[in-house]
Amino acid sequence: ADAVTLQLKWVTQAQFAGYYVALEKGFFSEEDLDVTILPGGPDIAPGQVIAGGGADVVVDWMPSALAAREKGLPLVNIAQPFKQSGMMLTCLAETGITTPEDLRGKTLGVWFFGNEYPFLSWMSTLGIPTDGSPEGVTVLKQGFNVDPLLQKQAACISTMTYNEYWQVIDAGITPEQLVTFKYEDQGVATLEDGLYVLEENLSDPAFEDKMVRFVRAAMKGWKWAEANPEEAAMIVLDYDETGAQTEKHQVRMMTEVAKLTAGSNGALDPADYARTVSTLLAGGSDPVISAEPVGAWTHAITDKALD
Amino acid sequence: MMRSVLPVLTVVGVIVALWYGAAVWMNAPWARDQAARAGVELSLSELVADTMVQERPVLPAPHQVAEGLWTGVTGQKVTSKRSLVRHGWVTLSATLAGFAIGAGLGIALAVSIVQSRAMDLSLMPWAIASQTVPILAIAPMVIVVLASLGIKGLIPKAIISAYLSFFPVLVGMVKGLRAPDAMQLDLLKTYNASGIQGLWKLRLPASMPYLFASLKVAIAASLVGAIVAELPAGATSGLGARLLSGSYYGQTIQIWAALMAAAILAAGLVAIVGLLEKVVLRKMGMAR
Amino acid sequence: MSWASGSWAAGALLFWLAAWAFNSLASARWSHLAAVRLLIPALFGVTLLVLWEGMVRGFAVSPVILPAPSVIGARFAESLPILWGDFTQTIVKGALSGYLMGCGAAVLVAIAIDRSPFLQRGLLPVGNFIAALPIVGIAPILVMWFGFDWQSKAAVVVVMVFFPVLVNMVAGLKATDPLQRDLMATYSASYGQALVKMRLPAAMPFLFNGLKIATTLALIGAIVAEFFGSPTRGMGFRISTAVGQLDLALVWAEIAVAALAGSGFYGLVALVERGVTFWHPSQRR
Amino acid sequence: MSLHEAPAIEAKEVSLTFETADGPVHALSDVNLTVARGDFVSFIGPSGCGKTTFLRCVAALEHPTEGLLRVNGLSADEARRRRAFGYVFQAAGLYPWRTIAGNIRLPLEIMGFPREEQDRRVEEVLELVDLKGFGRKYPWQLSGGMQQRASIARALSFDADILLMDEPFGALDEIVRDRLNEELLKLWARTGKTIGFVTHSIPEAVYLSTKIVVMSPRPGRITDVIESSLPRERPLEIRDTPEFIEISHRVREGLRAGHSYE
Amino acid sequence: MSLHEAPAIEAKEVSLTFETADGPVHALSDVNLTVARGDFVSFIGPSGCGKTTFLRCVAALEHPTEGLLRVNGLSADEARRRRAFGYVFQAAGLYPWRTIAGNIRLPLEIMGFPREEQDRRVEEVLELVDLKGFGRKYPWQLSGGMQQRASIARALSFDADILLMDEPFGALDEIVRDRLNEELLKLWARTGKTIGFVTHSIPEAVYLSTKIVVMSPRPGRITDVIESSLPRERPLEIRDTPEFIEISHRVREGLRAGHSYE
Ligand SMILES: Nc1ncnc2c1ncn2[C@@H]1O[C@H](COP(=O)(O)OP(=O)(O)OP(=O)(O)O)[C@@H](O)[C@H]1O
Ligand SMILES: Nc1ncnc2c1ncn2[C@@H]1O[C@H](COP(=O)(O)OP(=O)(O)OP(=O)(O)O)[C@@H](O)[C@H]1O
Ligand SMILES: Cc1ncc(C[n+]2csc(CCO)c2C)c(N)n1
Ligand SMILES: [Mg+2]
Ligand SMILES: [Mg+2]
Repeated sequence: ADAVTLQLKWVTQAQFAGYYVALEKGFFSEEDLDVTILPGGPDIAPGQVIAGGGADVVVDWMPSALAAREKGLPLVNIAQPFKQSGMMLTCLAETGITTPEDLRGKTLGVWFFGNEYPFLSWMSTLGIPTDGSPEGVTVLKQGFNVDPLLQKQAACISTMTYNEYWQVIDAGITPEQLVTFKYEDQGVATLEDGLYVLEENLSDPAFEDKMVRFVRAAMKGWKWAEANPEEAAMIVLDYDETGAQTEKHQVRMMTEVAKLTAGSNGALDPADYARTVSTLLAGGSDPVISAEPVGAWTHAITDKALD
Repeated sequence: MMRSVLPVLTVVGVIVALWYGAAVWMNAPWARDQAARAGVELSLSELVADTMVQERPVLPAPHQVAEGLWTGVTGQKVTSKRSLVRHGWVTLSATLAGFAIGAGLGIALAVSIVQSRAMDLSLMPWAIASQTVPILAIAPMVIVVLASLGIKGLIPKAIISAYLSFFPVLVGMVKGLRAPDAMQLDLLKTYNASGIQGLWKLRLPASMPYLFASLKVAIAASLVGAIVAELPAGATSGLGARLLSGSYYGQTIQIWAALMAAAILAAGLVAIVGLLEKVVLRKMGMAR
Repeated sequence: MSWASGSWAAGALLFWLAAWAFNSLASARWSHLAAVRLLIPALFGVTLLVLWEGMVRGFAVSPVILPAPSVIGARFAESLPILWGDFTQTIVKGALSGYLMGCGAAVLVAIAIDRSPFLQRGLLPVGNFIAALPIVGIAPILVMWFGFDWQSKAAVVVVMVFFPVLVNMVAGLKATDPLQRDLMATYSASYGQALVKMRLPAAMPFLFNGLKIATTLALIGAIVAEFFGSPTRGMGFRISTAVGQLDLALVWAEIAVAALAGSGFYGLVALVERGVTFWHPSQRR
Repeated sequence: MSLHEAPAIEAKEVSLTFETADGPVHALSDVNLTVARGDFVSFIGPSGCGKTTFLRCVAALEHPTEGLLRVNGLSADEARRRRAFGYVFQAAGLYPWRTIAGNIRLPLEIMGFPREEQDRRVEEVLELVDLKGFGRKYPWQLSGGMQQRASIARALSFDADILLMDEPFGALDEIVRDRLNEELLKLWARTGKTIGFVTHSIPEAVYLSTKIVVMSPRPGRITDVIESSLPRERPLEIRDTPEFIEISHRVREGLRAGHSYE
Repeated sequence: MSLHEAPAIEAKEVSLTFETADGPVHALSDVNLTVARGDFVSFIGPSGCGKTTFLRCVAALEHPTEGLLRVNGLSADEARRRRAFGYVFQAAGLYPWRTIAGNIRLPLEIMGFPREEQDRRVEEVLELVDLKGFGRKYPWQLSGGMQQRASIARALSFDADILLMDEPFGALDEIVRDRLNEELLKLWARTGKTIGFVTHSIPEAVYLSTKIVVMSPRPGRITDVIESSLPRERPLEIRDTPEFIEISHRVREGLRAGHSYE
């Protein structure tokens, strides 16, 4: 069997259910692949891992992948299992925020580590400075959890529809007490969890063939997971070495993730790509990328995998 | 040993009492907020009761942590992924390996610094500089680089743990190896003892009190290093992974239980070093 | 490996050997000269950098893994305002204030422990306990308690430096010899007098041990704590953000600032140590 | 008050045993001794016979395992708390972080003397032990004998009721020693202190003391207590009188006896 | 080879100045001295006159700031490297983590004696200094004089060519001292070692030495060098001969002179 190492963007959770399902259900071995899945973490940059030869393929968000490409790391998107963005800004209703304009003068929690690009693009589209001035917003580097909102250290925090949002709800705050702004709804959505490889590897037919089989099996896993959210969540739970995940949370996460993957057969939609790039280029004085990227994606793999 | 039971219990008692007080004080705002959102008024006793049982407390009450710790340790088989014993063991093995490497390296460097002027002048400033590099920042790179060299598993973690623990040993040992007074050194000079003999027969024995003070710090540092290294190593198992995964999902009690487990582990390790110190110093006739 | 890259690596190695030979010679012959005492570590450092540059170029290491020193230097020069802002936020506000509070608290607790055997038996094991609270565990909690700004970083530093200073200070307070103690006994000196006139001076060599270790811990603590929540400035913030952006040159520029600041801080403490413990055999000569 | 009539040192059946890893060491055994106020008592005996140990018991630095020991009518501990002792240790024991003057000033600071008084006394005793001009040096910059003298100065700087001196002049040459012997006698005459003095020199013991205690080792016992018949006023020439020579002879005999059974 | 005719110690215009924070201290000034092989030379002089400093120069523990010093025809450093010295320091300086036997064994270990030979020698010298049975004690379990004797034993345990002893018997009583004096003379006669010996006791210096060096302080100078006319064979009774008393007198005068100018 051919060995493939996959580096995830974050820890083992239902966000990556498709890959774990493919592994557990034998979809990978059916394709004669021996896949190792490496969980990510708060300080693991997938781009760095692949550059260091620690992985063959990584899961990353498109903004940071494109930024890395500009930095000289030629990442190429070979598949896009997530059709929609799950990112949103969640605010406490009691702060009086109802529209994005109300954000001025407030303190917002934002994820950094390459995840700040969508937020910065959105703010610059709105013309809101992020320097902490009275007419702008004060930005906090948000940790990994929702405490800043619960402790009222921030008026709004970044959340994913499938994860942090529900942690806020679990903490005892009702949906009515919250106001949310989905990036998708604000027209600034950028593509999330795609599969990326190094450009130079693609010229190797053997590698390309491996990736074709990998993507085929992974998409099979994703579709199975969409159809069987509960079982998929249990599989993820089995693979979680930390033992920290709860069944309730993972099942719910799987259900939400299924909504985001639903529209995708694995092939990147060039329109989504174009929207992501234009959002990123619109970053005002300090755009995430300075020029239209070239060759940042390919259908070569998905074309062969999905025919 | 027995004589310390009462004092430890007293101190722990005072801390637990303060802790309960702090838990009430810190968790009360949330309880009040929730009551206000629900539109009810809380009596004092209801308020206090609520602060003791919150699911995401700012500060969990001691009994909540104890319960988390207890179920973590005894609630399942030690092979289970939820078992703190298992995670503790993963961390412990990396800690011990790292400590062995770190202490060995620290002593070796200290010896070379004390024996060679060139080493002293060139190495020390850079050993210091090395410690100011934030380990959490470069740990992932170290892991990536080592992994690409085919080194995985325990070793990368041990290396990072050693990186944190060699420094206290180095600093303490340099001091300790230089502690012999002029007359003690002169005596060896009259014998024309070699550098190695001076080291063996004078400098090392004289450095023992310094060494053990440093080893206590170093073994605690090793543990911290092992935990830090567990995050970028794929955050799979170990107390560090447990801590962080607890923190992703806001499971305060799980964080605290893992924290306590780490602290208990460290206290145990430090106590073992302390015991070793007693034995060695007594054997050397230095404990009076 | 091409010829050009091979010669880079070989050249660097050669430089290393030459520098080492010079250092051995110089330290044996002219180490009494202050200039040479500065030159030797500097040369050692330059050697490391040359070796690094040579290896990175020789083996064509990807800049997102490890940038060459020349690239880092250029980035350093162009980012001075950012670096300065981060320095004041993290080191001046976070690390320094935490260092002072943490070391002060440790010294006081050490004295309390020394004073009372009861506390010694009770507090020391509990102190060991605090020592091991891993920074990655307490940082999120302290950020939750003390907010996102430097106060929570100072709190992390306090926890980090406390134990090393405590352990060393406790050992130091015990470091008097029996004759020195007997002398105080014949004067029937009060505890306070014996403390000020005998135990504290005798403890200084040990205390400075702890203080020196604590300097580097303070920096690490302040920087790492920023990984767990911070305003949008500070060295830890910059490092983690830049890693995410694969801007490794900026990461290493920040690390260079940390190393410079840390060495300076350590050097300062070592200088004070030299003045305070001039009488200790390790400082004489 | 009866305290004033109590003897300065009163030992009844005092024994002290050190427990060591390879068995007990009987350092003192059934020591009986009474020293009146104002006495100058010398202890002489072979090395290891328990002289230091006895002095340490008197100063409450060691506690007898058996027997009764009273100092100025009080327990040794109580006397120590009342700062009854000036102690010159067998080793100089200067604090390395203090200058010579600083070391001498140490007890004065502790006992709360005013600053000018401290300065005056430090100067005075430095001169007494012939160390003028060395006040600002550190201990390791002094010769062995100079350190010893500094530690004597330290004990003389304050007015303790009882002065305990453990071989204070061991590292000094004859001439300085003669001078310091005279000075010590003068001080004793002037202040009426009680002095306990360990020495290995028979002439020194005879010249200085009103009472000479001869000890023998393993276990440390008192073999002879000689009351001196010499007058209190003692010029150096007294050392050539037949009385002096006779007492010396008796001390030497006592010492021999202590050695003989080995 | 001419080495064998070279004197054991040869000092020409040796001076040594310590730089201290408050100015230089002239410890030795223009010292000229020649000690032949097999000589027993005593150094006597007031405290702080530079006796220790001179001995340390000979053993290459200190380096003269001026002048020439040769030991056995070699530089002092070279002689040290050839393990020419046994040195008894003024303070015992035992390593606290070694037992008494362990301390005495230290030089033997360093010089690579076989294990049984070590044991034999340790037993032998322990007996010589009357410390049999104390081999397994730690230094702090011994009295001051016993520690001093242990350090003498340590220096005697190996056969150094030159024995340098800095007030070795200062803390011992007359009787032990007499005995050790005799033993030392026997050793010297048997081995033909060169011995450099610092003492404050005039009789001791006269009894032991073939050459007595009288020094005076500030700056340390040699004021008199007395060649003893006593025979090499010296029973204790020699101390009552007129010759002995005469030499003693000359030494005392020399010492007085050293003190007088103060
Ligand atoms: N390390 C030093 N630094 C400064 N001065 C020193 C040092 N060692 C010795 N001295 C000075 O040198 C002089 C001679 O000292 P030395 O120890 O040789 O005297 P000594 O003749 O052995 O006296 P003693 O009989 O008291 O032992 C003294 O005045 C002393 O203060
Ligand atoms: N701390 C101790 N532990 C064990 N034994 C001890 C201790 N201190 C003293 N001794 C023993 O007690 C005995 C008496 O010792 P002490 O110091 O009183 O003798 P000394 O008469 O002062 O002798 P010196 O003239 O040599 O100073 C010695 O045999 C010694 O070994
Ligand atoms: C340091 C760091 N902070 C936030 C994120 C954001 N993020 C991206 S995917 C994901 C999981 C969704 O719950 C999260 C939290 C990150 N990757 N790294
Ligand atoms: Mg004694
Ligand atoms: Mg001397």
